[in-house]
Formats: sequence, structure tokens, C-alpha cells
Amino acid sequence: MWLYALKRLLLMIPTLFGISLISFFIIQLPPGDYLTSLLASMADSGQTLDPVEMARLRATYGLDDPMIVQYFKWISGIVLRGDFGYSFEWGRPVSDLIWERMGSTLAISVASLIFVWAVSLPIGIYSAVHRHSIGDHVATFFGFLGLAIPNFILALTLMYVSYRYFGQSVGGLFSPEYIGADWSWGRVWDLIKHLWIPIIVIGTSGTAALIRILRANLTDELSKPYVTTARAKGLSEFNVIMRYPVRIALNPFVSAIGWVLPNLISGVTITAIVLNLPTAGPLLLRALVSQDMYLAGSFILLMGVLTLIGMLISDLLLAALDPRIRFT
Amino acid sequence: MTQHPNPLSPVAQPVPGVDLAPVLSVEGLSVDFHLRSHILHAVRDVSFDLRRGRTLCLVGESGSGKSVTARALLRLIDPQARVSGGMITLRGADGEELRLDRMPPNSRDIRAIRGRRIGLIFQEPMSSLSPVRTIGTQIAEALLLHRTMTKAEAKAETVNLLRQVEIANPAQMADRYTFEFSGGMRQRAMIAMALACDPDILIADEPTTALDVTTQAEIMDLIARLQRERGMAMLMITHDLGLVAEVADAVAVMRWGRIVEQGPVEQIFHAPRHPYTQRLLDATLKLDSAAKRPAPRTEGSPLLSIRGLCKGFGATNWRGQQTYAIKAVDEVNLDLWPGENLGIVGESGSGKTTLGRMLLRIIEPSSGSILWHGDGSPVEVTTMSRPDLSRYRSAVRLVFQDPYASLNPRMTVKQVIADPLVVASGLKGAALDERVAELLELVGLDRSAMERYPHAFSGGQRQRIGIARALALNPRVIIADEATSALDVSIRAQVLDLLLELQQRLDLSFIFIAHDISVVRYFCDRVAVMHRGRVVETGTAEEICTRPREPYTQSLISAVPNPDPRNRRMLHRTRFRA
Amino acid sequence: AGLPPLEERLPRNPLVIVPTDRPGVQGGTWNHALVGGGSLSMLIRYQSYEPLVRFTPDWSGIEPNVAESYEVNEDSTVYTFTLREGHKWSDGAPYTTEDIRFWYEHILTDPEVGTTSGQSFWQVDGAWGQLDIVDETTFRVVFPSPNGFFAHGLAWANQDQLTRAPAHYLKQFHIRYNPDANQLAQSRGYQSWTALFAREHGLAEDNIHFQNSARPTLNAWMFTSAPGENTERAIAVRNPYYFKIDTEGTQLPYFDRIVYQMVGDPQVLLLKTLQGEIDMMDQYIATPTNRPVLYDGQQSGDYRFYTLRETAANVMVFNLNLNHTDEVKNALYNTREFRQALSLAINRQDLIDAVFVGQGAPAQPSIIEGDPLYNERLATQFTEYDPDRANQMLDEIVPDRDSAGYRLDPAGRRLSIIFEIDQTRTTFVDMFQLLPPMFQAVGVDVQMRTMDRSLWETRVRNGREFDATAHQFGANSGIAAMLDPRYFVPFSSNSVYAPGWSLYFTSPENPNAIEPPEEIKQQQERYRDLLATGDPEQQHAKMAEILEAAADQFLVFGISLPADGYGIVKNNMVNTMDVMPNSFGWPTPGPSRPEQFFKT
Amino acid sequence: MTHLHYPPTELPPDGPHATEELGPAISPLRPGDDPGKIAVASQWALIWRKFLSNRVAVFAGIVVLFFYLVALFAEFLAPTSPSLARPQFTYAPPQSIGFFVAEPDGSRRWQPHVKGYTMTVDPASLRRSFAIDETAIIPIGFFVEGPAYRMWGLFDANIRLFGPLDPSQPMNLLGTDALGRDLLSRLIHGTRISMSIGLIGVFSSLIIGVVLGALSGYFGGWTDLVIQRIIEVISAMPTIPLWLGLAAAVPVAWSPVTVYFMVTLIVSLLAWTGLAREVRGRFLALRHEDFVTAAILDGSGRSRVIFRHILPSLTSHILAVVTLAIPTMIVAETALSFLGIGLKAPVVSWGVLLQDAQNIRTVSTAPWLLIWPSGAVVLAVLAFNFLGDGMRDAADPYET
Ligand SMILES: Nc1ncnc2c1ncn2[C@@H]1O[C@H](COP(=O)(O)OP(=O)(O)OP(=O)(O)O)[C@@H](O)[C@H]1O
Ligand SMILES: Nc1ncnc2c1ncn2[C@@H]1O[C@H](COP(=O)(O)OP(=O)(O)OP(=O)(O)O)[C@@H](O)[C@H]1O
Ligand SMILES: [Mg+2]
Ligand SMILES: [Mg+2]
Repeated sequence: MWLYALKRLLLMIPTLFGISLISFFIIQLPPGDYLTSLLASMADSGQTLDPVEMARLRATYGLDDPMIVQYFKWISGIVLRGDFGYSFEWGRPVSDLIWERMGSTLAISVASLIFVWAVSLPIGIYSAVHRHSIGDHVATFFGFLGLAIPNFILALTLMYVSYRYFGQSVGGLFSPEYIGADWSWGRVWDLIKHLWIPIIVIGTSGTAALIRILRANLTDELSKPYVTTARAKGLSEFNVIMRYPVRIALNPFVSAIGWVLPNLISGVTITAIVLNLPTAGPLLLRALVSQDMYLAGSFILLMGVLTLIGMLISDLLLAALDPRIRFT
Repeated sequence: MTQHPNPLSPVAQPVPGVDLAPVLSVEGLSVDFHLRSHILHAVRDVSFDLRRGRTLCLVGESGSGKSVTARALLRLIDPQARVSGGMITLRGADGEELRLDRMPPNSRDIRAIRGRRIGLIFQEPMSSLSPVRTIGTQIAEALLLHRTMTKAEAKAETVNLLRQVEIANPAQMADRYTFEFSGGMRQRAMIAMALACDPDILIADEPTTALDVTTQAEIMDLIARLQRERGMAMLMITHDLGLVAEVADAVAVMRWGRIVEQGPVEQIFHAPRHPYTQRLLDATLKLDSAAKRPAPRTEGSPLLSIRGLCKGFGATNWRGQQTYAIKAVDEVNLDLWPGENLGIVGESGSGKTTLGRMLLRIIEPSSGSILWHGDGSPVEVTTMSRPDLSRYRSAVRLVFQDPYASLNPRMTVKQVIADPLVVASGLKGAALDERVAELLELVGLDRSAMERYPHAFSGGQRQRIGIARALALNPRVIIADEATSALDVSIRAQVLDLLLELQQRLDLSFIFIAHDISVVRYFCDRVAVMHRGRVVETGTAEEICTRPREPYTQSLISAVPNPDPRNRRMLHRTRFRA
Repeated sequence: AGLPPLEERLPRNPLVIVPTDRPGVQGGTWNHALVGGGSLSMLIRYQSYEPLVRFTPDWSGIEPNVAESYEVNEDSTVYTFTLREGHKWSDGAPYTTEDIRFWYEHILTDPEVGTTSGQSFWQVDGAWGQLDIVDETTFRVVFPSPNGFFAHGLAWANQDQLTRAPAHYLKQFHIRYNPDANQLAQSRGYQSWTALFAREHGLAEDNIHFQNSARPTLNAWMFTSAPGENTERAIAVRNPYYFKIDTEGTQLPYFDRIVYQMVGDPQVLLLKTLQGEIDMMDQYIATPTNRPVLYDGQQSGDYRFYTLRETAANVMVFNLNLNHTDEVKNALYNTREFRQALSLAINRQDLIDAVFVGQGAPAQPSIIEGDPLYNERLATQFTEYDPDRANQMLDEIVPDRDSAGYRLDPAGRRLSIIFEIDQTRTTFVDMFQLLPPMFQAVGVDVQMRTMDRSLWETRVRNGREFDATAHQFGANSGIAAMLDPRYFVPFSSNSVYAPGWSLYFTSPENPNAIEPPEEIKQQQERYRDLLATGDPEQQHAKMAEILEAAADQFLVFGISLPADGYGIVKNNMVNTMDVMPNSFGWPTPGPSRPEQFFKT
Repeated sequence: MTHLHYPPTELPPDGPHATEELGPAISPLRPGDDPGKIAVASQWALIWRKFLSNRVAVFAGIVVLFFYLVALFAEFLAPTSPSLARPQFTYAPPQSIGFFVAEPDGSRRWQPHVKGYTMTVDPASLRRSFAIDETAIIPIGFFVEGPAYRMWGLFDANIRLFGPLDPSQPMNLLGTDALGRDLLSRLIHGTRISMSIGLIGVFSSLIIGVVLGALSGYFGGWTDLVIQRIIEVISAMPTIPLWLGLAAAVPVAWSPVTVYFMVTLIVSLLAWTGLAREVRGRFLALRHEDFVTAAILDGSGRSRVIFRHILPSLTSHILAVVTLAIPTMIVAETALSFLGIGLKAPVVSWGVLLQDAQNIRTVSTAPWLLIWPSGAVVLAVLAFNFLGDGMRDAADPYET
């Protein structure tokens, strides 16, 4: 098993190179480069750049090099010096930007992840055990409602409601008066008042998926003979279900853990944009749209690393969860 | 009869304060299955009593409703089954009466009884254990639940229990998973689990089918001791009339959902009244002798020859060090001649299944060779190419030891049996249906079974489905791993005769892995005895059964139960200590 | 704390501002917002419109600002500026002609590290104006030939870099003044000093310029947390050395701080506005669609409306690509009658009703009625809805039709015109939902393709293969129209209908430039002529001539002159203007002097 | 033996040697049925019967069918053309249908109708206010003449299932949008794209995911290694620039539907990874089960083992994933439009309608633009879900 993990860790190196190379080229797929997108936003306020100036800026940014040269500049900086380059748009080292957002990103992602799991596991189990009960149907209905309403609209609507009926400041994690303030009870309360919307928005779509999948898999397991054996021991229904079938029904979740980590970065981007959350998603989106390539590339590389780690963890967990699965 | 022949029976030395009032009475129990197409009355109006320290054996035809009855007592029947009538009364020592039939399934009341007051051993231990938790935790769980113990104590007790059920290296084996256990070991784990909380009543549904006779005897000793010491009552379901004769106090005979006859063991064996009971006893006697058939030729080249076959299992820790290693099959040399029935008997866990599986390369051998002479020139099986292998596999068929696990739960019986036919011959439509029905009828199943799913059958029925599947392709060799253990004697005799008849017709050979010495004697020409991965003795069936040479074989033969309650011999067996 | 007394911070002759309504007191925070990244050029509007000379609040002319005074000679060849004595940067360093020299030598005219972005008004006939430093506070700019709009160029938003380049600060990054500049650059992750230098002055693009909170400024507020340093919000605080006082002698600005929230999406900004979190806003949210929502929210948001005089030449201008690479299409689009017929096929009133709630009247891109330059023919020709006449005219040009009733172009293909549109321009998209049936009625297959803005920039502004597009802006009055006559003269890349011709105007030797037909060349000459003219009267006459010719040429056509827009301002904000132009040249509300806004 | 208290069996009254029973006791489900006949009903017949007895599932099936009928006959069913804009009726609220009109003499006459609007424009708020005008009766009816359309591109027609008798009169049962287009007609037309092209993506990613996941899990080893690396690369791949690049690469002359079709296909080429890993996980666990071994021994080829023997164990999971993917796909369109590559006008889909509703203006003053499209998505998805659930239950061996 550990040998397997080691092998996988070694395999990560070429995979990462592959990922970085492919992503770097994909980032360049949209026509134009950072300057074009800059020009587009400048044109909005009536400014234009003359072609000579453009050419000069291109040279300063190194955008006139062939793509492969740019790639090697970037990747060798990372490998040799741990330098991720700097962001054209923000004019700061990429690593600063990424770390700055990681805190809140982690906080929000983990909070919503916990929320999603905390809500959907019990409901999913309930739904499977009490199939076709009223509770099951209600969960199904709300789950799909959450899926069918785009996060964007849901966030807007919730914000509108909270503005309209609770007179609460919307968007972000804090009201303006608490941004950058020291921690106090008021600030915590303010945070809580802001946090419910993102959690609901992210939660509705996330939980629905989990609930349905858990329900489906658990339903299949519930009729297996080993469940009856567990019952015959006199275990309570709760323990029977949690210790036996749920463990096997979790297999798909564990398979999907690979995505949890990269999702920390890019997940819920649209929600974050609408809700003005200071997470990494919107930053990444902007970087991609404005072709701020080192920032985007580094984000993607980071996501690649997280994906690889996530998948490895997921594979190890799979084997831990179900001894029939043996990796070699 | 003042001198009771059974020294195990507490009645022989009456214990003060032990009354013989029933601890559990069942009256008029009926269970119906509401199936898609009809209602099946699986259990009809069944009544019996279980008494302290006594054993009631339930025998009967395969599919007659024995397992359903047993499960109904603990309210563990499938959701589509309904208890349509009857009373189940559990009586405590202090005279309180609990009506189990009135308790809702999975209620707190019934849970307090499950495991604690009534232990249940399931018929198919292989599928009844969770594949993803270690055997140890599954046993310890019961201990922690019903007995006040710390985790460490539970662990120690688990190891102790495993030792009592004769599992070698219990401390290590507690940490293994189900799929690393042999069939018999799983069954013993199941027994350990049921005994863990020393229940007042033990319901054992064919608890020893996968056990060799010596182990079986040890287990029965253990249970008898518990009965003696703690007054445990037992309901034992079995097909082995020898065992019934050895352990039962009373016997109930079931057929088509009814108890057709019930009475003290003496009476059933010596004065059976119901024709079915009589047929059962006759069949038992018949199986006690060898079938009369010409000896197969043993000259020329064998069909299969096995040389130096080995298989080791093991685990390594994170540093790659071997933490446990086992030689499941060790340097086995065997030949199978055309038209021969080769029996393999041996201790549970001695590598029989592993050997059988290696012959089909389901398990890759660690070393050794297997030569197949079926296609003219001999071919080495261990290095066969894929197309050859699939041809070889259609000629050499396997009947799995665990019928339940080998049937796809999502395919109907028809699909299961038809699968090899469809693949090999492309049979379709009515012709296919006809062939499947024919195969089912051969093994004594109704053609109406075709559209049902495996879980809706009794243990014996599933086993027969497995046999039907093996027969489907007109094979040359059948490796039958405990293929008849779950069948009642009359059907077993019928199936064995069928196989013999097919053998005559089709020039079949069998490798017959079995625990039931009488079956081996009846069916096999030659017998190989396995012990700890090695073949310790080979000889003709008659030789092995009557004049065993090796001490292990002697102990084995001496432990074979005698189907006569007046002449119990299991207790006088010779014990083998290696 | 630790600051010298006020007299020492103010220049000898501070600029006295007459407040719009009444003098106020220092203090308070201006709550503001920026949407998305990359929109920092908006900052010029709110806190950074401090050129040497600026547009007056009513956009009627120019008045001194950072410069104490300026003079122009008769033929507009010599401009003399006087700076304020004792004027200081926000770090207390003096602001003198040394700053002017440094900028001129090391940024404007240095071919290696300089930038000339937006500085074309410093050039006449390809030659830079000469800088003459007279003394610490006086300098002259001398042109070889007349440059009538030089002062306007300085006043135009964003263009005046003379007040944005603190020499004493920038010298540390310049190799000439700091031999270690290269090491400094490398330690900060740049390849050489030039990159760091460009980054530090940021004059090539506003996004970079405003990301620097270390660089001293002349503005009323200076960033303590610049946009980009924190991705959530930016904070600017008062500049203690700011050079303006009110009539009471209180140093401006009144507001202590401006706090910009960085908002990801305009809808959120709208909600924040409704909630009263924004003190003043007209960008991003003040659309016709949002008007009812904002109207209803006046109570809860505690704000009122102000009026924006729209200055765009039209709400939407149809730009057929007159320099198409496809010969057949090019010939067709260059047929004036074809464009006229299309114009007649449009039911403008319906569009105005649906998209602008009936606000506005049919008009071509033109000068607003009432302006001295107003040209009725230019404004109203071919604005009537007359499909029959359109059909007739088209029958002359492209008579053949296919089975579905669409006309066939001379090459025998279905006459399809695909309009490529920047998807952020939602009003265009809305209008184009209604337009295809109107054109179908005259047998022309008009389709719309929306696309991401960068793609639009690449395909349309920098490409030549598109059929057509729609765009906006330009100017509808006075000086603005002269400075941005994009729809009347193809003179810059904003004249998207004729990219090749525009390039011919700026750099005729460019391989992508296309020599325009004679009448267009004449028009371009007229415009060149206008730019050289310093005398307002003559400017006016020349512009009128251009407009008349534009009416003949009918290069583009539109829907309606924009109706007045609006913005919202908190009820407790004082000294804002109730009516002001909406433009990016007069960077709304910059010239209305935010430094004298305050809250009660 | 007397001390053994086992009573002898109570034999049936007719004695021990009475007629022996010859088979299991069965009785029909409903009295009167012939159990013998039903007992051999084929598996499919049983599944079908089981399905029919599940009322929710049958109803869901009918709803799905209904959606497809709507999609098929959209032109005929929609009261008016989906792109017909009436500038004077922007953001007009829904009208309700009345059945009787009061005659001048006080009697009531049968006449299905909707009430007209009176509209005022408020110059301050730039808003059209609509009030239902009780006196303006707009008679409506079935099979009326409406705006002309070309049915399936085959023939011209102008008969519509229902609508105002006078086509120039407004009938907006679900209200109108920002350009005064009838929401009901747009919703009906949107069904076509959303229930066809939208689902193609779902099914193609389903197929890729299942096949690759199955291969990866079944074979393990190198196959697994390679497929997993592909998955890693794909899931780390940034999609946004891909879309943007794609949007640029697609020829402008392509019709929006073609572009959308391509985009959906490409989405599905990238969207299979999650499912593939889940399928793989289950395969890894199942591949050594005895029943799989048995299938191999039966001579089944690899694909037969994978698809016929193992895959059915994943039915529930796959059905769940599919029903989850449907709304996600429909809604994903709104995100794609964000980048300029979703469906574009004049094509309508539910996603386009939802996208139109993504603003405060709609949420606050025209909620119907939000409610109906999301309602349609929810209804469709619930219908698919219950249908899928019903099918699963019907095929589930453990259920009765
Ligand atoms: N879940 C089920 N659905 C339908 N029928 C069932 C189900 N379980 C058992 N049966 C049927 O009920 C009858 C009794 O089954 P049971 O398992 O009690 O038999 P048994 O006496 O234990 O037989 P064996 O000795 O073969 O194990 C059988 O005919 C079987 O087919
Ligand atoms: N997959 C496995 N991993 C580890 N050990 C195994 C595995 N399969 C079998 N064993 C071990 O190999 C030995 C032989 O097992 P096998 O199943 O061949 O026994 P058997 O002779 O068939 O016994 P039984 O009669 O109880 O079925 C046992 O000790 C068992 O624990
Ligand atoms: Mg049984
Ligand atoms: Mg075995």
C-alpha cells in the first residue's frame, strides 16, 4: 500500500508537468492576450492604446515571446526558485495573491463542505431507509429545486430577500463597518449574518447531489444479507446502518474526494462572485478571462497538485474503506 | 429407559431447579411471501417448543421453510414476507412472557432479545458477513453491545471465542477480512458471533455444512458444553441425519411449509410415521454405502495432472515486511482420470477451495503445473492463452462453495443459467427457455423458478441453481466445491444419482470437495485427504473410509456421526493432534 | 500627526474652490465601489481628476487647476504654464518644473522606457511639442505648427500625465539616477529596471497606475490600501498637502476617506446601493431597466436621483464594415443607398419603446438639438420607418431573392449580415432581438452574434473580417464632438466601421492601412485642419463643415439620441451637481469637484 | 420416554398416510387469479406490471411524455411566436382566464377570455404599470388563427391550439419579459432545446464515464493508471479559457443551435470524469465477487462481464447521477452564456429564459420570469427522477 502511494507520488511529477503544459496552452487558447483584455476594459472608459505602445508593453510583459519560451520561463521559475511569477493585472507576485485568498477560501469551503455533509448524510440515509416516505419526497423536491435554480439567481434572490425583509447588508462576509475591524462579538454576529446565504446557496446544490447518490447506493446495500446479520446481533437500527451498508455506500463519495480539494479553489465561483465573497474562485475566473496568465497558470497548477493529492487520498481511502479493493 | 444414552443431555444428571418448561413456544406460525405473481405460503401453521438445555432439530426438504421459520422467530424475515398468524412466546427464568410476534420489527424490545437472548447462526455464513470489516470487529461488536466490556476485553474475548471454534492463530485471524477466510472458517466465525453473548437460545441454521467432521464434532462439543453449563436451548436446522442422531433430543420434520412429524429423536428414527420421514431415513442409509459402479480406468494419460502446486497468501506491513504468510496449498500432486470421481476431503481451511480455484486459474498458482489432456495433446493450464483458457473453462466447470455469492443478485435464475448457453451456443428464445427449464428440473427445481431472483430461494435451492449452471455446457470435468452440503438427504441422493447418471452418459469426471464422508464414499472412486495445504493420503474411497492409514484420516473417519440415536459415536472419536 | 502646520502644506496661492452649494467641514467617509477587476480607470472619475487645466463643471470651457495659470499665443503654437509656488506632493516634496522635465525626458520622449499612451495631443504632424523650462514654476510647450486643442487634451480625462509623475519618487527606479536600479528591480521580481520603472509610474495604463499606494500624488486623496493590495476593498485617505481650499479657508477635501468595496457583479452593487451602502453611483447600475428598482428603493437607500446629460452620439450605431476583406460585401456595404435603405427598414419607435421605455426620439448619430453645431439633416435623414421605400431602393441594388424571400448578393449568396456584438452591451442585445424581423421584411438576413468582450476587441476592433457591429459613444455636442468625431470622420480605432481608413489617418504607412476614397480623404483633411485651429470660432465653422459632409456620406446610422440618464446620490451628500454631463472625457463626476463633497 | 415432554406430532386428521402434498402452497395475489399462469410470466412482464402499480412513477412518465409532446408540437401549442415582441407590454404581469362574461342585461354568458391591460408609463421611475382592465374582455378560444409559423420546417400554418380570437390582442397567461414577449410561448419553445440537445450532453458524458470508469476499475493495473491520469489532467484543466478559445474558433456563420450542440458535446467530453471515478470505485470493489468470477468461468467476454454482469449493480447510482446531471446541464447553460458561448437569441431554451431572469429587476418586479422557467426545470427533473426511481424499483430484485 505504501509502496503504491510512493509510486503514485512519483507519478505525480510527470502528470503535473503534463497538466501545467496543457493548461498553460489552454490558457492561451482565447484569442489575444492580457493586453487585449486590458485594452477591452480601457476602451470602456474611452481610452485607447496605440499599436506601438502595445508592442512595447508586450515586450515588457514578455508576451511577445513564443508560448513555449513563456512556459519555460514560468515553470523554471517555479521549479528553480519557487517563484510563480507576477500577476499582470494586480501587479503583485502571484504567490502573495493566492495566499491572501486562501484563508477565506478555506474557511468558506470547509464550512460549506461540513454543512453539506452534515446535512446530506443524515438526509440521504433517512431517504434511503424511508424510501417514498413524505420526508423522502420533501428532501427530493427541495434538492432538485436547489439544483434547478441557478446559484446565481438563488443568491440574488436571497440577497434581495435579506435586503428587503431583514434590511441586512448583503454580499461579502462582513458589513462595511466590520471589514478590517478587530474581532468582537459584533463582528462574529455580523459574520454569521452574512454566512447563511452562501452556505444555503452552496448547500442547496451540493446537498442535493449527495443526498441522491447516497440514497441510491444505500438502497442497494440495505437488502444485502450481511445487514440482516448485523440486525440479528441486536444492534440498533442506527448502528446497523451506519456501520454496515453506509460504509459501502460511501464508496462513490470517497471516489469523489479527489475533487474536494481542487474545489476549494475553483468551486462555487459564480456564487462567490454574486455574493462578493473574497475567495479564490472569482480571482481565478478573472485571471482566466483577462488572460493574466501567470496568475491563472499558477492557480491551475495548484489545483492540479490538489487534484492529484485528492485523488491519491481518495484511492487510499477507497482501499481503507473496502478491503476488497487492493491497489498494487 | 433410565439410562439415557446421551451423556451430554442434562437430563442424565438432573440439575436442581432446571425445569423443562419451554423457554420458547411457537404456535401456529405462518409466513407468507407476497411475490410479484403469487403468494407463497412458505411456513404454515408451525408449532414447536424449545426447552432449556435441550436440542430440537428441524429437518426437512430443501425449501420447506426451515430457514424462514428460524428467522421469523427473531423477526428478521425479508420485507416482502408477512407473518400471517401464530404466536411466538419467549419465557424468561422468572416466568415473564414476551410475545415476540407482537413486537414491531427492529423495535427496541426485539433488539434486546436478538443476540442477547437468542443467538442466530445464518445458513450462508459466507454472504452473511460484512465484506468490509474484520471478522474480529464483527464479533467484538456483539460483545460490546450485550456485555459490559472494554474494547480490549472484547478483543481478548473475541480471540478466545475464535480459538474455541477451532480457528488456528485466532489473534491474527481476528484482524482478517471475510474474503480471507475459508468457507468453514467463516461459518465458525458466525458461530462464535452467535455464541458471543451466551444466549439462552441458539438457533443454528445448518451450522456445520462447511465443516469437516472433526471440526464439526469439536463445535458440537462446545455447544453441548454450553447447553449443559448454562441450560442453553437450541434449535438446530440440519440435513445431516447423522448429526441429528448424535445431538437431538427431539426432531421436527418439515415439508412444504408444514411440520409433518414431530417427536423425540428415538421415535423419529426408529418409528417414523410420515412417509417423507421414512424416505429421508432410507436415503440416509443408502448414502451410507458406496454406489455400485465399475471402477474407472486408471491407465493411459490422466485428464488433469497436478504437480507441485503451491499457493501462498500473506500480508505485508507498510515497510514491506511480511506480517503473516500462509501456505494455503502446498506441493500438491494429484491426477484425475477420465470418468473418475476424485473426492477431496480434509480439515476446514486446508486449502481445498483454493486448490479447486487454482485449477481454473481464478487464483493464480504461486508455483507448480497443471496439465490438461482434454484436447488431445497435453496443455499447461498455468500458461494458457486467453482463448484456450476460455475453452478450457467451458470444459472444466466449477460449482462454488458459496452458492449465494456466486449468483448475481440482479439476474434472474433464468439469466444466470442461460448465461453460459448464450455465450457458448448463442441459444435464444424458446429454445433457451426450454433448456433452462430442463436443467432446473434435472436438479429438482420447478420451472416457475426461472423468473425469480437468487435471494428469493432457500439455501439448498440456490445450491442446485449452481449445479444446474455447471451442467449447462455439457462439461468434461466438474469441480464441485461442497455442492450438496445444503441439500436434504433425499434430494442429495437424487442429485448425486443424477450426476452419476450424467457421468455414465457424458463421460464426466468430478473433483468432489466434500465434508460429508458418506457422500464421498457413495460418490467417489478415489479420495485425497488434505490437511494444512498438503495432500496427506490418497486411496480408493472404500480404503479411506474403512482402513485409513494416516492418523489425520483416522481421526476424520472416526468423527463421522452415525445416523442412529441409539449408537452415538461422535464422542468416541479419536482425536488428532498434529 | 507630525505634519507641518497648514500654511506650510498649502501652496503660496492655493486654489480656492467655490462650493457648489455651501462650504462644509472636514470629516466623514465616502462609501464607494468598484466593479470587477481591471476597472481602475474609473478612479479618475472619483478621486483623481487633477490635470494642469480642467474642464469647467458645465463643460463650457477650461480653467486652471494644478497650474496656477496658462497662456496660449495667437496661433496656438506656444503654451505657457505657471505652477503654484510651494505646491507639494502628498509626501511633502515640492512639485516643480523638475517633475515636468523628468516626465518629458524620461517618460514621454524616451523611446526605450517611455510611454506615449494617450499623448497624441502632444504631437503635431508627427513631432513632439518642445518643452522649455523657464524656472521652478514656469514652463513652455512650443509646437512647430498650430495645435489648437492642446489645452483640451490636457483637460481630457486621464491624459494629463504631468501631474502624475513625481520625479523625486521615480528617480530611485531609473538607472540614470540610481545605478542600483537593476538590482532593486530584480529583488522585486522584475527582469530589469525598465519593467519596474514602468510598473512604478504606471502611466501606460491606469490599472497599474492606481495599484501603487507608495507613489506620492497631487490628488485629494491618496491610497493607503490600493486596489490590488487587498482584493476586497481599497481605501484612500486625505492628502494633507492638497492644494485647494474652500471659500472659508478650510483645506479640502472634506471627506477623510474614500472606501471602495470591490464588487464582483453589478447586481450586487445594485443591492448595496438599494441598501444605502453606496454614496454616489451612476456607472454600472444606472440603466433604464434598473430605474424602477432604484426608484422604489429611494426610501430604504436614502438617496435621490441626479440627471446625467448623455453625450453619446447615439444609443446604438450600426457599423457596417466598410473595409471588409470580402470584395462583394465590401462593395455592397460601401454603397450609400444600401446603407440608407437599411436605415429606412428600422422601426425606431418600437425599439425605443421596448428598450428605453419610450424615452428618446428617432435620430441618426449626430449633434444634439440645441447645440450650435446641430445639423438637422445629419440628425434626421432616413430615420422614418418606410419598409416599402427601403425595398424599392434595395431592388435597385440587390434585386434577386431566394426561395425564402431573402435577397441574394451579387455573388449569389443569401444576403446575410452578421452583427458581432460585445455581450456586455445588453441594450444592443435587446434591440437585436427585435431587429431581425424588420430587416427580414426587406429581404435582408440580419443575425446577431454576441461574444465575450476580449473576443469582440480582437475580432472587431483589431480584425477586418467581420460584417458589421454595433457600438456607441462618440459625442453629441461642442468640444467633445470635435475631440471625438468618430462617426463623422474615420480617425481612430473607435471608428470601427472603417478600421483601415482610420489607420490611414494615424499611420498611413502601416501595412494594414487602406487608402480611403477621395471624399473620405477630404474629410480626414478637414479634421486635421480643425485640430490645428486654436480659435473657437474657426473651430466651430470647420466642425460644421465636417458634419455637413458626414451627412452626405452617411457612413453609419443609428436609432436615437440617448435620453438623459441618471445616477443616485445619498440624501446627505452636499455639493453634488443635480445635472451633469455623462462622459468619459469629462470624467463624470470628476469635474464637479468631489473634493468639496461632504456628508451632513 | 415419558419424562421427555415432547408431545407426539398432531398428525393431520386424515392420518399420516393421507395424500401427501406435492408442491409448495401458493395462492393468487388477488382471489380469482390463476396462480399457475402468472407464475411463469416473464421478467419483463413482471417489471412492467410492477412499474404500472407505482402510481407516482407512472404519473412521472406521463409528465415526461407530456414534455416531449410539447417539444414536438411547440409551434402549434404556443399561443404566439416566441420572438414576437410587443414593446408596449414589457414586463406585463400574467393574466388569468375567466369563463363567463357579464352581459349588459346582467346575465352571464359563457365566453372564455382574459382581461386586457391598461398601461401607464411613469416618467419618474421609467416603469410601465399594468392594471387589469376589467372592462376589456379579450375572448380566447381553441384552434384560433395566430402568427404564422412553419411546422417542422415542412409546411406553413397559422392555427394555434389556443389563443386570443383576435391575434393582435395580448394574451399573456404567464406574463411577458423585458421585451414584451409572451413567456408561455417562450417556455413552450424552450422545451424543445432543453429536452433534446441539453440531454445529449448528459447521455454522452454518461456513456463515456461509465465505459472508461468500468474499464479502469475492472482491469485495474495499467489501464487504471492511464485512465486515472487522464482523469486527473482533465479535471485539473481550466475550462473557461477552453470555452473562450472555442467561442473564438467557432465560425461566426454557424447558427446558434449548431454552436450550442458542439459546445454541449464538448462539455460532455469533459464532464465524465466524476462519474468515471465513481464507477471505477464500485468496480474495484465488485470485480472479485464470486458472481463475477462465475460469469468469467461461464465464458463471458470482458465486455459481457462488465456490462451485463457488473454494471446492473450500479443501476441505482447511475440513475441518480443522470437525474442529477439533467438540471445541472440545463442550468449550466446559464453559466456558459456568461462566457458568450451558451445558446443565444433568437433560440430559446429554459436556460436562456433563466439567464434573462438573472437580475434584481426581475426578482423584485417580475418574479414570474424566474418562477415559471425554474418551475419547468424542477418539474421536468422531478419527473425524470421519479420515472427513473420507478424503473429502478421495478427492476430491483429485492422489492415487491
Ligand atoms: N425472499 C424470498 N422471496 C420469495 N420466496 C422466498 C424468499 N425466501 C425464501 N423463499 C421461499 O420460501 C421457501 C422456504 O425457504 P427456506 O429458506 O425457509 O427453506 P429451507 O427450508 O431453509 O431450505 P434449505 O434447506 O434449502 O435451506 C422456499 O421455497 C423459498 O423459495
Ligand atoms: N484471499 C485470501 N487471502 C488470504 N488468505 C486466504 C485467502 N483465501 C483463502 N485464504 C486462506 O487459505 C486457507 C485455505 O483456504 P480454502 O478456502 O482453500 O480452505 P478450504 O479447504 O476450502 O476450507 P473450507 O472447508 O473451510 O472451505 C485458509 O487458511 C484461508 O484463510
Ligand atoms: Mg435454509
Ligand atoms: Mg472451501
